[in-house]
Amino acid sequence: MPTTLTRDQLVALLDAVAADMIRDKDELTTLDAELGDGDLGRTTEWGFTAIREALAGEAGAEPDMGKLLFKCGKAFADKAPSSFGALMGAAFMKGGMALKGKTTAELADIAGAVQTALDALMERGGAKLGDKTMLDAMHPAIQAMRGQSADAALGAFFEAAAQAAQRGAEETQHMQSQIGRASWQGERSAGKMDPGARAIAMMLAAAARHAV
Amino acid sequence: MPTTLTRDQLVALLDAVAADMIRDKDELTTLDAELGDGDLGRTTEWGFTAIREALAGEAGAEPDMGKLLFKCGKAFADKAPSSFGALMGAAFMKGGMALKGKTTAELADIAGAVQTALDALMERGGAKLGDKTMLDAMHPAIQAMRGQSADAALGAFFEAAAQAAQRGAEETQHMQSQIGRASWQGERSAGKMDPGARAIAMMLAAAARHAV
Amino acid sequence: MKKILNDPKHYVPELLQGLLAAHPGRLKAADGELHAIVRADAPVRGKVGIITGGGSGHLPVFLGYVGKGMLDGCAVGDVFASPSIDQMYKTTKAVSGGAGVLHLFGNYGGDVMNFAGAADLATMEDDIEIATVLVADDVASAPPERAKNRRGVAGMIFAFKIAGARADEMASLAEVKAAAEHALANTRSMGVALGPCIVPQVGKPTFTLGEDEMEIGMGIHGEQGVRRGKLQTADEIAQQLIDPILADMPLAGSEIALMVNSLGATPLEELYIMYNYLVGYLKSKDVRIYRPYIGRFATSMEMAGASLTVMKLDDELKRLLDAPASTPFFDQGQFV
Amino acid sequence: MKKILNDPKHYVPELLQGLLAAHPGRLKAADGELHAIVRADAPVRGKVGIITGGGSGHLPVFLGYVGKGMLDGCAVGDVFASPSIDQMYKTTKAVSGGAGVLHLFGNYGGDVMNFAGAADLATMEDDIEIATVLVADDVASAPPERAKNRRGVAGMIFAFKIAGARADEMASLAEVKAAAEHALANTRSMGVALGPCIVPQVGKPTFTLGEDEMEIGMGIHGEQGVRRGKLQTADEIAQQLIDPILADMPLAGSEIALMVNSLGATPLEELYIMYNYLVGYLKSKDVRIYRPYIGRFATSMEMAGASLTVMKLDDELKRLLDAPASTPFFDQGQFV
Ligand SMILES: Nc1ncnc2c1ncn2[C@@H]1O[C@H](COP(=O)(O)OP(=O)(O)O)[C@@H](O)[C@H]1O
Ligand SMILES: Nc1ncnc2c1ncn2[C@@H]1O[C@H](COP(=O)(O)OP(=O)(O)O)[C@@H](O)[C@H]1O
Ligand SMILES: [Mg+2]
Ligand SMILES: [Mg+2]
Ligand SMILES: [Mg+2]
Ligand SMILES: [Mg+2]
Repeated sequence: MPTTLTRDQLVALLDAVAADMIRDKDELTTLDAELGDGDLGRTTEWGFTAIREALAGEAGAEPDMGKLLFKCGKAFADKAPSSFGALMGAAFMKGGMALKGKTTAELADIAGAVQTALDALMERGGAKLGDKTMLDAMHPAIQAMRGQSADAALGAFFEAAAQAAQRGAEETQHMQSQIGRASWQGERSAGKMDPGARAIAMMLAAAARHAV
Repeated sequence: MPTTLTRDQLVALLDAVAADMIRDKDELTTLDAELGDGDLGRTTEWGFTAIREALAGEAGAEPDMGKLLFKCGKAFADKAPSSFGALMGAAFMKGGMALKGKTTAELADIAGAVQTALDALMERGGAKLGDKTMLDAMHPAIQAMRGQSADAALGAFFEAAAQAAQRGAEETQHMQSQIGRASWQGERSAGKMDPGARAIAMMLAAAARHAV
Repeated sequence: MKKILNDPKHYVPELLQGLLAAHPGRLKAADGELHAIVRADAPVRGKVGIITGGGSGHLPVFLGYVGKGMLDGCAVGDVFASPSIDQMYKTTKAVSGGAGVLHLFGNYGGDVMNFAGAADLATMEDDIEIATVLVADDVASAPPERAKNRRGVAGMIFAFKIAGARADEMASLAEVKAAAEHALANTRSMGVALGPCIVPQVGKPTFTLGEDEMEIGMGIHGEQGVRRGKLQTADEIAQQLIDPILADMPLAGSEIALMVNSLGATPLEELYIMYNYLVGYLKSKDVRIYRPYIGRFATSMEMAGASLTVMKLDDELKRLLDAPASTPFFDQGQFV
Repeated sequence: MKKILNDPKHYVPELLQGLLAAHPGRLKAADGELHAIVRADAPVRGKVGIITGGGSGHLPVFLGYVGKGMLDGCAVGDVFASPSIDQMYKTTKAVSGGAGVLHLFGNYGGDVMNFAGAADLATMEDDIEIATVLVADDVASAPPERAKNRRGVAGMIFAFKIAGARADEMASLAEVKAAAEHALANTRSMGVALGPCIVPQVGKPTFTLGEDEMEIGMGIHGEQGVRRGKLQTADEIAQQLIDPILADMPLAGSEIALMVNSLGATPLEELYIMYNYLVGYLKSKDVRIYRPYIGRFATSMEMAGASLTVMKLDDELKRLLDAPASTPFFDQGQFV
């Protein structure tokens, strides 16, 4: 029987991931201070706090998983309007649109939604794979999700994605930033990990920890 | 035979005192930082450098002791136009006027010139004895000078004045500033030594060291 | 580097409330949104509206240039953070006088993406014609072949001035956009940081510099520069800031507007010392300063350091630069 | 707290050269003396000349207020040091248009004694009628019974504005003097320091403050204040600065000009946060703000901190305050 994620599980999972991201924000601040402007921790705190507030309010009562994610994305972008915030907001919104009408999702649905989110990011931000952005963590994560069988345990599914994302994030150390603030460092950006990519890996690792 | 100070001795003495004051300026900065604005070291450096330059130039060739001192005072006031600079400049200028026409001075002439300088200070600055200013070091110094016999050695003459000035400076610790920057501290000025008074004691001590 | 504030979370709302209380005849909040500051007389009928937007902490940038002859409005973000789409949209709507609205702002990812969203909204929902011009004047942030990638710093003030004067001439949206682009094509900047600043909600400096260090080319949010080194003299610093500008934009024989800008803590005295050197140095390169701007025009709170901005002038730019302008933070009357 | 300079000895001459190069149409050196800066059109025939003088390091104070509607000239000392008698005398002579000259400056010993010498010279040698008015507005520096003893801080700017406007009305020397005295009788200031500054030729801070300390009532050269304590909130700080002013000069029912001034490093954002509080607090005391001045008007190089200055207004002071003025550092046109 294929593994599913119910609406209620999604709410709990989002809330737990958000809580972890808020707790662990300082690592992202440090990475972003190296490569950008050091506000990524503040951005994730604002954005995930907005998600938790949305979940505690109207959005949390939304039966449609897609609409629920869309509302979370809007809250994120409104309250954390930086590059990461705008992009992550768009990712949740577009990912939500891919799940519209669903009250449970199978693993393939999840992978598909993340792919839709990735496409949206590329369109919105104009970055390509290899530009040293969060895309470089999301793309291998989707591959890893796709490599799981439909009845894999939720935790294992996210764990595989998280590990792939982390490898992707580490790979960014060998890249030179082509877009966004970090690109201003030119060659000096090499050797440093992209903070957005690390944020993706952290989110997926948190999802693996809390998926039940 | 009464002790005399010749014009050439005066030049050498002024130059040596000026050199010592420049060397020891930091103590005055520290005292003035406590009670005022911490610029007295800079003022004495500027002023005494101006005196040394004057002595090395035209003023140093002046045969009239009075005119010589007057020129030194003008140089001091021009180059160190703070309170201390304006007052010390006036003191040298007025003291010089008291010695006008002389090429040697007896000890009583010196004491008289310093008294004239003190009167000028009081007139120019509006302070009275006990207001916690350099007057409170100059006044006892003059008393001590007057107490010396006319044939006292020059070194002993200045040494007595220096010790009296130092006692006067120490006395200022028990006074509350009534005038100038230090007066803004009100009661909190008590317990601190007046930097201008200490400067007078330092000048006289240097004179005692170098008088031959 | 201590701060006078109440709750760090209220830093921006409180300063905006103070601003509106101080200049009620000149500024207002659009549609009750404190983060959407517009001219008190907005919208000006028939005139192209010009707005900008960006993070707080750079006063007079950004909102300090809202006023006669410059901007019509400004979307205000938290400290060093982009405003939201909604705030940009409200600002756009409030300044729309029927002739279109120019979005003129610095090339920062968050701002770019959010302004794009706001432009879509204004076009779709209110039929407002929108034009967009990005400021990317900092030569330290990318080489000439990637010039479009550069970040926007103090050069935006010249763009505000030129575009604002052109809009006051009742030019069309296309003409105002062209004027802004023309100004920016001739504008370059470069800065140096001597000491950091603290974002209130972060509470500690983004970067540190040794007691005798400076960083040439550093960005206004502490983005790394091109070179960190020993603190040098004013003349050496000035030369290291102007040379890359001269290399990027040949200036021999030209007249320029020159901005010598403090990042915050650096006092005016030091700017004049730099200016004193630059007058002679530029003269030796056959460059004439037509109009100097010396002061605090684009800051990073209490950051120590300075930046230079050059706009190469032609007759049109001179006419528009010389036009009067008046905001609560910038007054340019008839005198030079 | 690092500085952009060349040789510390040349700090002031270089900044003055830069100043004259930047504003040739507006300022000039009197009689070739760089430390005697006067309006380019000085002397103005038939008008009372107004000059000030004092140490450098406080821009825009002092020379920044030389211009139309304010001062005619300024004698410029080294950093935090008085100008010399000679420099004051040259400034006096250069602005004398036949109607007398007002010496209007802060109550600091060196300046007082040197201006007295310059006044003597100008009277004796050139038959210039001189009037003298001392600025002594800092309530933190002495209790009311010794009010004449107080030091002069940012309140001098209101005195420059009022006296300058009165002189522009072609009033007599006695009338201009009376206007300055009237302004100052109604003006009080108080400041707080959060961090020190460095005199270039000294090279280290005059005072130090702990990471979480502030000093209420500190003077603009680092003179000790009335109380050192833990850094408080913006609202608490603002209240501790305004309360002594209110105690010294009853204001209930009055209209005032309120200056919220940064000592240098403190950014404009924080001034607006303080202003935001003061609007409500003063309203609760039945005091109305007629005109706010928020910015850097009197600084101590890169010192962190702020000061408040209040001028209680009547119809005459309002008229003179509202008159236009324009200097390279201060522009007040028709807008509020
Ligand atoms: N155009 C883009 N496309 C995809 N990802 C981007 C883009 N720009 C930035 N990012 C990601 O966002 C991260 C930085 O986010 P954030 O700190 O919010 O940026 P900023 O402070 O510059 O607005 C980067 O590490 C990168 O992963
Ligand atoms: N009116 C005065 N009369 C006599 N001495 C004075 C007077 N004012 C100041 N002084 C002396 O000058 C000293 C301070 O000199 P200085 O540092 O130059 O002052 P400031 O920095 O305030 O101009 C004081 O310690 C005091 O002895
Ligand atoms: Mg950012
Ligand atoms: Mg960032
Ligand atoms: Mg002094
Ligand atoms: Mg002193």
